[in-house]
Amino acid sequence: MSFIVDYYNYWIVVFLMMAGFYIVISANNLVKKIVGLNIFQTSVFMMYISIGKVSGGSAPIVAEGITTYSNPLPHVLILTAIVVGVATTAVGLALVVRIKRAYGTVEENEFEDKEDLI
Amino acid sequence: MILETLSTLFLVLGAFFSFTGVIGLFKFPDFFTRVHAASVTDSIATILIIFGLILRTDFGLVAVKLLFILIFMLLTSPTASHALAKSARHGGLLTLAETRAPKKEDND
Amino acid sequence: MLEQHFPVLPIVLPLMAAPICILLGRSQLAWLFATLISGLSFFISVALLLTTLDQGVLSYALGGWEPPWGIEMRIDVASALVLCVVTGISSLVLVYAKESIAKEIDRSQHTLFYAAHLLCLTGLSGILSTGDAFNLFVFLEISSLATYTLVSLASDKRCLTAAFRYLVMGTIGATFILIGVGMMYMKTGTLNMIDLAARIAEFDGNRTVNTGLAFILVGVSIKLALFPLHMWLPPAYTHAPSAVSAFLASTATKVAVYVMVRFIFTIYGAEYVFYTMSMDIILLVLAIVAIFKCSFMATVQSNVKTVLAFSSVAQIGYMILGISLVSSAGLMAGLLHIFNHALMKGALFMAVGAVFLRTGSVDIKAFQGLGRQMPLTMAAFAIAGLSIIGVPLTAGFVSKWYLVTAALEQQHWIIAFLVLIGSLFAIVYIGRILEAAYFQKPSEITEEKDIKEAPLLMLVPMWILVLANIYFGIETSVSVSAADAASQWLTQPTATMGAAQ
Amino acid sequence: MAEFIDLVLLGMLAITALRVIFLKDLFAVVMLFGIYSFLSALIFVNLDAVDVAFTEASVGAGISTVLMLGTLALTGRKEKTSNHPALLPLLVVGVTGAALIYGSLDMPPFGDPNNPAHQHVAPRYIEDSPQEIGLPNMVTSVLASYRAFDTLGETAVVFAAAIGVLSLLGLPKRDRQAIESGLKSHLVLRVVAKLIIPLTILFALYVQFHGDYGPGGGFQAGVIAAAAIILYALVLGLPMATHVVQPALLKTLAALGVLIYAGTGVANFFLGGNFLDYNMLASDPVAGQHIGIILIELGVGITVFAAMLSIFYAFAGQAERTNIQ
Repeated sequence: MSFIVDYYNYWIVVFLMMAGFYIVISANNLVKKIVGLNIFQTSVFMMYISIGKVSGGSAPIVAEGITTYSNPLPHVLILTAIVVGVATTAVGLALVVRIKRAYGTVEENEFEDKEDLI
Repeated sequence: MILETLSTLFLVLGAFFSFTGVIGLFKFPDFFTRVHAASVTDSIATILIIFGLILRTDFGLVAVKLLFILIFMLLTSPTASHALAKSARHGGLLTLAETRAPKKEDND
Repeated sequence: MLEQHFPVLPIVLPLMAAPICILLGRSQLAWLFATLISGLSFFISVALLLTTLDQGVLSYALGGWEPPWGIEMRIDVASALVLCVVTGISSLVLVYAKESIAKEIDRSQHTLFYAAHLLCLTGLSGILSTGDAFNLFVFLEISSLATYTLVSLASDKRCLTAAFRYLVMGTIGATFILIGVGMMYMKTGTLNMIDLAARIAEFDGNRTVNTGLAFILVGVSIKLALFPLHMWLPPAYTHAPSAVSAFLASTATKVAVYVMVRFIFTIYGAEYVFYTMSMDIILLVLAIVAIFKCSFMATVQSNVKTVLAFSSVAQIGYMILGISLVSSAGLMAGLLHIFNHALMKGALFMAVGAVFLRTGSVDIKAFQGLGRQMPLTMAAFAIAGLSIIGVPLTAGFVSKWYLVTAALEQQHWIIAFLVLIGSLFAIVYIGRILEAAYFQKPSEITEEKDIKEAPLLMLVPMWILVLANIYFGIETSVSVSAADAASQWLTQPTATMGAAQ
Repeated sequence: MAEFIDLVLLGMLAITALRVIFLKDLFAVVMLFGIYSFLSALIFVNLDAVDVAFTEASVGAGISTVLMLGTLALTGRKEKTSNHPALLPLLVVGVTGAALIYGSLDMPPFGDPNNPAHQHVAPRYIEDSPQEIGLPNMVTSVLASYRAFDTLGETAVVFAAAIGVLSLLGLPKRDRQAIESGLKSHLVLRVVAKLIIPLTILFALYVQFHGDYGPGGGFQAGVIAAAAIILYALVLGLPMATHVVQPALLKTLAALGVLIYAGTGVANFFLGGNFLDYNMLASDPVAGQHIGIILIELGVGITVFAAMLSIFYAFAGQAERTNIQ
């Protein structure tokens, strides 16, 4: 039983990651692929934040009467990673807009038949 | 002690109103009634919950911040509902009564 | 006075130059400035290489916070060697780019091109210098984002889908690396590579640590286009602007190979990865399949850039093959091939870019009869091509020689034989192009036009690389001793690495 | 209690993610993604990561969703059914997921204070950073001083994204005839927006300069300030917004922010310190740290504001163009 209590968080996060990953590799629409990438990454962020949690701890901002703080390092890493994620999303969506203009479609199977993408 | 009981009362009431809002959102028949249900209960729930929370603070900076949040929510949330309903109307969505009315005429 | 800051300068210089390029606003100025900065970074890298050959390792604590609390720049011979390749190729490509992008990229986007190129250089140097696992991820993403931009700058619309595919695959790879780093952090509480190595050594067969390694290796394999995760590479290199193809083909994947070497040898330890996890068998098989499958694919393409792109994937197979031989000699052959392959692929892509500039096509038909019309360009192509095949007196021969020797050293006769067979494929795909250029009549694509030799600004960097190919094919002591020192350094137990400081 | 909330939120996330997989209406998919982001922000709060939650709410749920909606306006909102065989993706995902579950079996227990992650490196940040840096918010201390180089990289990533989007889509031209393209009929919306926009910018400044003491910092402030202008552009039309904040200015600002950050680092060379070692910026190390952190946060804020807004302009300019056609 303690086994489940110890790990339930990680397991659900793994499920979420895989849901996002599945969307990325199975989706036909490019916008949906980007949504999938975001879900995948957000779930990885949750894994990191779970690492940083200390039971009974509080947010890592010094306050009176608090002795246990959660680990600030994963928070810093994920702040950076979130920014990287949104940067990738922006460039990816810009590419989607251009692809729509150039090919007239954003469905993967529709232009892969027309163009020899190798 | 009294404050705490009062605060709990407010919070429970606020939660209740949010809950009714959700039920309305699911059960009401068309877009406009649903927006109505969501936005009206949303406002009262916000007021109740924030008051409930203020009663739990020591009435310092945190209470002021909560008040700011309340003002902000009261400004934006109805505006958002209004904008939603208006653009739906603008986009040609009919109310339930209107969608029924022309059908009858057709039958006649 | 600045000498003590050299480890951080190859990153900071291009990073600051990129926004300045945007502020300059004029294409010519931005070109001049970017080239100067890149050249400066190259000289700093050479200085770093000389220092590390002499002293072993340079550590630089950013913000003055000692590792593992702060981020550390950690430069040893291996990183300095690849750093020299990256900054050197970048400088040459920038010189070359001026004429090349004038035709291929819209004029209003020239400053953006230079800024993106410098950011890509920043990211690559950062990956090479950093001693912190998470910092590596950040720089990986800088270089990747800049690369997606660079690929999508071409005028051909197919560059867009290529860039998109690259973006999706690259982001998946980076996220896998992030997962792996997270698992390592979870078990060790640190992100500094040396500290990680010391703490990972305490675990033996821990499932979380093993999974972390697996995710990192898969993520890096996507980035370095290891077969079968290479599918993003051929379209990206084919449709990118020529200058970008030349830069990426000779640097980006090499840096990813370096990352793999770093994770295997420095952090996890070769013994652990190869003996406990048996990764060497997997890598060996994938490398050999990559060499054959992609060499074969290269022989049937009609687009010359695609030929070279598939050839790149095959050559990456040789590098991985060297690493998976699990010996100092094998690793040294792999590192040497990183260096030599950058020289030859850079020259080849530059030559193809020059042909595109003059003929407007990179189809093999456009090459027909070019031996007479663009003699200097095609001569460069021929020599670099011979180097890819591995003809004696070229750089390619040297690395193949060391690779075969390393395989024979361990009695792997079959592997040595397979490497030689792989070279036969290279003869076919390079031979086809050379035959078209020298023994066929000009086709309809080139017949009517008056094809001139490429401009001087393109020929000079191209020929510098070609001459380097010959130089490092004859005078091998410099490159071989550096690669040897790097592999010695990497294969020694990590514990002594920390002490050498 | 915290675990219970965590579990409920995770369950909601799982349902949202599953819904996204099967929905074909992309508009709903993007909305669900926004919900997903907000829910994960709540989880972050619950797990004590207030700064991360703040960023996720403003970026994941705010900027990303706006950009996705902007893209949908240009590409259509229906996903077509694919004829891809779904077997291979399932297999890949299954193997990856199995590997992760296998890896989780030796993970340290969730929330245990004796985990290695809480025993090594991190204690120094918790115990010493208030003295060494002099700031109560440890996340800001680590972000802006101990690991400032990561943050410089992060700023460079944002700058690279801005360059990428500008090179792909281009900025809208400013000197076009200012056509009233905003939501003219929405009187209520316009009045409220005019009320809220100054408040939002004020809030952004608060977040920027209060980040040392509470959650927040340059990144969140930049995004909030950009959101204020985005709201302006949505309500009053893009031409009006480009009059107020000019695209060319944004390009300069984005470049300047990076230069401020890196320049702060380089300045230390000449004062005898390492790159980004702020101790030298003042006679007292702690004061020096404070000056350094304010400067680099300013750099981050400026770059993020300019980059996010120019990315939005680029997308909105595309949408406007198709509308006119």
